[in-house]
Amino acid sequence: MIYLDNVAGTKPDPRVVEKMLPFLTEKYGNPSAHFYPLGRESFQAINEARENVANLINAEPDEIIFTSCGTESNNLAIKGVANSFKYEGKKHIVISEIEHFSIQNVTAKLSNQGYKTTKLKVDNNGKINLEDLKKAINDDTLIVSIMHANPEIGVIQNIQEIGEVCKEKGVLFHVDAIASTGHIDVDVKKFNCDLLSLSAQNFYGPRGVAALYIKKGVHISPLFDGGYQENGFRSGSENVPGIVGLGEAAKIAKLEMVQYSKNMKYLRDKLINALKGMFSFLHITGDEKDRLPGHVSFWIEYIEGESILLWYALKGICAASGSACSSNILAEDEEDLAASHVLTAIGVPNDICAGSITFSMSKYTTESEIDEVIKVTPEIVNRLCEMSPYYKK
Amino acid sequence: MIYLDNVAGTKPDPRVVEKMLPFLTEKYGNPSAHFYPLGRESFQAINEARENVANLINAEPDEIIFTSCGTESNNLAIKGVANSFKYEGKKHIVISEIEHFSIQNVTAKLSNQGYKTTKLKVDNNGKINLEDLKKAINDDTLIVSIMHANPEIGVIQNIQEIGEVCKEKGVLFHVDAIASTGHIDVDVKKFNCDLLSLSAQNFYGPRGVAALYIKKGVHISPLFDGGYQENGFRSGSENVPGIVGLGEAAKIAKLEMVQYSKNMKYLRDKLINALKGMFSFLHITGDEKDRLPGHVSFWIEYIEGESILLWYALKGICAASGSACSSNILAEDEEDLAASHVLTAIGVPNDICAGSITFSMSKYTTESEIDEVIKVTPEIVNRLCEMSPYYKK
Amino acid sequence: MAKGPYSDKVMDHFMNPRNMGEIEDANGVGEVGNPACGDVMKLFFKIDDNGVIQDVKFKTFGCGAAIASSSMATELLKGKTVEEVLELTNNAIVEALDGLPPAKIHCSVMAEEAIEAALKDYYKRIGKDPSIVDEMKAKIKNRVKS
Amino acid sequence: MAKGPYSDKVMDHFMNPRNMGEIEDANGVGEVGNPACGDVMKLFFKIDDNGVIQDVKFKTFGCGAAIASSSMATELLKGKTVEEVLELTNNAIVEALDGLPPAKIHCSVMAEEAIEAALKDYYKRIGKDPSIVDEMKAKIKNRVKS
Ligand SMILES: Cc1ncc(COP(=O)(O)O)c(C=O)c1O
Ligand SMILES: Cc1ncc(COP(=O)(O)O)c(C=O)c1O
Repeated sequence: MIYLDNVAGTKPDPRVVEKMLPFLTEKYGNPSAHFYPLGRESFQAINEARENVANLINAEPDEIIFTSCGTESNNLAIKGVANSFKYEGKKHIVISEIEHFSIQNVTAKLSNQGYKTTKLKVDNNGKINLEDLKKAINDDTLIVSIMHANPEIGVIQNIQEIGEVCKEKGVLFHVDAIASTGHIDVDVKKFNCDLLSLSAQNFYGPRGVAALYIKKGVHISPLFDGGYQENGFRSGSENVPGIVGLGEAAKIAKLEMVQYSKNMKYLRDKLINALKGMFSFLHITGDEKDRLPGHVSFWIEYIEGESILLWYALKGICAASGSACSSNILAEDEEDLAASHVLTAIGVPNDICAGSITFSMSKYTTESEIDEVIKVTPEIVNRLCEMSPYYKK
Repeated sequence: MIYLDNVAGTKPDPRVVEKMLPFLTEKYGNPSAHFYPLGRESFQAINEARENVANLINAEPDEIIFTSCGTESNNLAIKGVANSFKYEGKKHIVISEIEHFSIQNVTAKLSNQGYKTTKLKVDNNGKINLEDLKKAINDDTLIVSIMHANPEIGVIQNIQEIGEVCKEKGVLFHVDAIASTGHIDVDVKKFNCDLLSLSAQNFYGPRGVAALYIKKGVHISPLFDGGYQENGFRSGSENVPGIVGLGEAAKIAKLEMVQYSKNMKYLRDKLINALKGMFSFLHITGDEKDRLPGHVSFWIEYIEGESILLWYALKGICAASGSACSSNILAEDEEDLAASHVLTAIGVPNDICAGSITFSMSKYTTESEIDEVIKVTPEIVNRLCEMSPYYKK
Repeated sequence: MAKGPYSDKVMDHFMNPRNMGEIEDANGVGEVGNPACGDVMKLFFKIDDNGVIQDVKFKTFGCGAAIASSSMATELLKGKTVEEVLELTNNAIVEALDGLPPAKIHCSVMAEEAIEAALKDYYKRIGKDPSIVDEMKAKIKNRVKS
Repeated sequence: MAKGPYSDKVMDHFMNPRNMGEIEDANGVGEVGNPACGDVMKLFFKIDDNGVIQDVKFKTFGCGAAIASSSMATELLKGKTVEEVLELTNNAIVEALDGLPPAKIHCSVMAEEAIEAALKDYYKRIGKDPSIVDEMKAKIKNRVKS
């Protein structure tokens, strides 16, 4: 199997799993139980993890809150400030057209509470225009929320410049760094951000644990009310093994990221170059320079994404597609199928089931795996073109 | 070490951990990735877990939503119906005085949205009076939320009868079964409930995963907005290993609960009888008949809970206390210390730092461990009494 | 291996589509599209003088379900008379494929519509009013109902 | 072993409290309580004719921090004169214990208050106005400030 859907989750690093195991077996204490060693060990373990996560993104440990997934972090960030007494009155939110559902749908939900959202357009490479951002921010603006890197088209935004605009304008700034953390430099001080989301499963940590950076002084209203955990920002018994895993993943990323990202970039560029030479009707999506290491995305005219995915799968290659047909196979109704809003935002024709594909590599991806992708792709594309009523030789 | 704080979390069953392991190592696929086997395996695994959880509580698989902790389940249940369009207008909630913070503080938060809460009193054994319940429910009542078993004093409510009252009155009924599931019979049909919370860490599953039963036809507004996961009731990438662990824990509980609970009851009664014979000023809390297997709770006059806890810990015994002094040792301020609302509700003098202790056993607790507790308790109590200005021989 | 979204039958027809291609001298061609998701299905009929489908081929732009539905439809059509062809409902295609996910049922509907379109084209070519197809279809539906 | 909420010093005094008990013929007894959490601390002084603390004992109802603060206070008091005793602040007790969690600082404050109460009782018994203690305390505080 050649796994190239790492934006959907990476294989946990074996060192991460090893570090977690004691907390699934012998170290089962509740971190709130301070009066016996078993509880204190758990408490110490999550604080060690907190330090490692803080260290990775240049934050302080007490600015890190653990959550259960990237979606929770994003919800907590946006709903948290929207519902905080501290920012009452401000009712405008700025996001981009290519934010994840866990941002898009949150702002949609907040419209019930009178919030208005401006969605910044992106150019054909997926990038936000700073002038647009400046124009979008007004006196009513509460927060700007922008993705650092997009998992579908790999584009990396100029987060530092965006952060400067937000600082100048005096609005809160949230960065969705779920697709970027552990792959490229994420630094809350450089970014000038107030909130930042990251998730373990996206950089060799376990599924089911994520974090939210909350800058000292920034206030959020919690999503969960209950006991004293996480300083009251996130009540509920902690996922100790998961948090330990996230901490270890952060520690490893801090040490090894530069090296493995370099390798991934090499493979990415090799694959992109090969794909570009194959078919005139294959189009790379997302910025080619400012893009995630190991991220290759494209769409093909004449053929449809789900069919391509299925064929790759038959060849043992795991990939993703933003085509409507592959969007929500469990839906009860075709109405619930929708082409990726990211692709339509960058101008991929949305009246057709775009033949879009995303390959996302990991530090475990090898050159021979990429060579195999390069080998099978023409077969698959030719086969489907042959079947297509649109394709003319 | 003698671990008797199982209400704060149990040691995961080794079979649970074994079942989880592949999903931390080789089976790392995203369950939303339906187009390659690695994703489908994860999808199938969480559905198998869903069946096992449903089976344990006599529900249907599609009535089970996975969450990250008991607190999330409770928040999702109460805020979910409060914010659902379906029940708009009803603004009254009924709970008891001895609900967990994750219910108490949710209703407190909802008061900002105009919700009123009636807190039912409990008698000295911790039980709710059905007549009080009937009187509390009015035309404005949206939901009744009652704990099946209380983790601090072990009392089990007559949930079936409470469910009948709710059904008669036509109000929604949520059961917080976090402390009871996996220990005693939990049956959503018998309980006539619309929502029910349970958590893995309370019955030999891993930390960081829980579930909410939502009866077919009941509508909740999600806490997290985002992608398509969990039918839209709970967006966010799933904690696959955790969910698999919860499923296995449910499967084991279904098969073995009756037997291990019988053993725990024997040890419970042995310990209670021994304690009652030791000191005239030691008082068992909670109903003696309707109580969790393996649950022993009491308070001692003249001496303070944290001191008792610390001494037990020095003897290698892990226990819990509801005393103010032991409540929130991480607080920045003594104002944040508070005696347990559960103990004050059942009439334990709240003007003193009650010397309360909770022992909660697991299926792994042995008789020799209980004998050790019986042995060291008089030493500890005598020692602290000697030091107490209240105690007179 | 864990079960995928598609049945083995669907996967078989997806991997080994039957009757894929065009018929140069087709005398009935139907093309339908699904605006919701952009699928396009094109059917080519070669119908003989007795009104029997001698040959049928398809070209499809679409997902696995669309390709499999097209392929299965051609298999079910070959050798049938025009009347029999119209009796082929999307349900029959779904059944023959051992089921489709709910969100993909529309792919089988598209196949049924493509058959109608191709037949209409055929009638037009032989100088008949293509609306005869609608009438025949309505009759069949009434028969099924009663 | 992971570090607990209390320092080793606190745990040592908790496990092996110094000067625990009552003094039958005490000539200064102070009892103070914390209404917030119910702690009660009782100090017994045996003060000789030169105003030197010959013996001191305590009884405490309270948490680990309260017991350790009491115990540490008695250690720091023995052999001191009345004036020296009043200079003992709660901070000194906290320091001597290698720190206390923020929420438990009040336990050391209670110890300081118990000392004052015991001294007032002593002055009352020897026929002096106990408010002299407040004056002495105020003087010390001013000295510290300036
Ligand atoms: C009855 C009850 N409800 C709610 C909770 C909160 O669950 P969690 O700590 O998993 O968030 C607990 C915790 O043990 C509990 O016992
Ligand atoms: C940029 C981005 N934001 C948010 C999310 C949602 O996170 P999760 O799926 O962990 O809930 C993802 C998912 O991969 C993501 O890539």
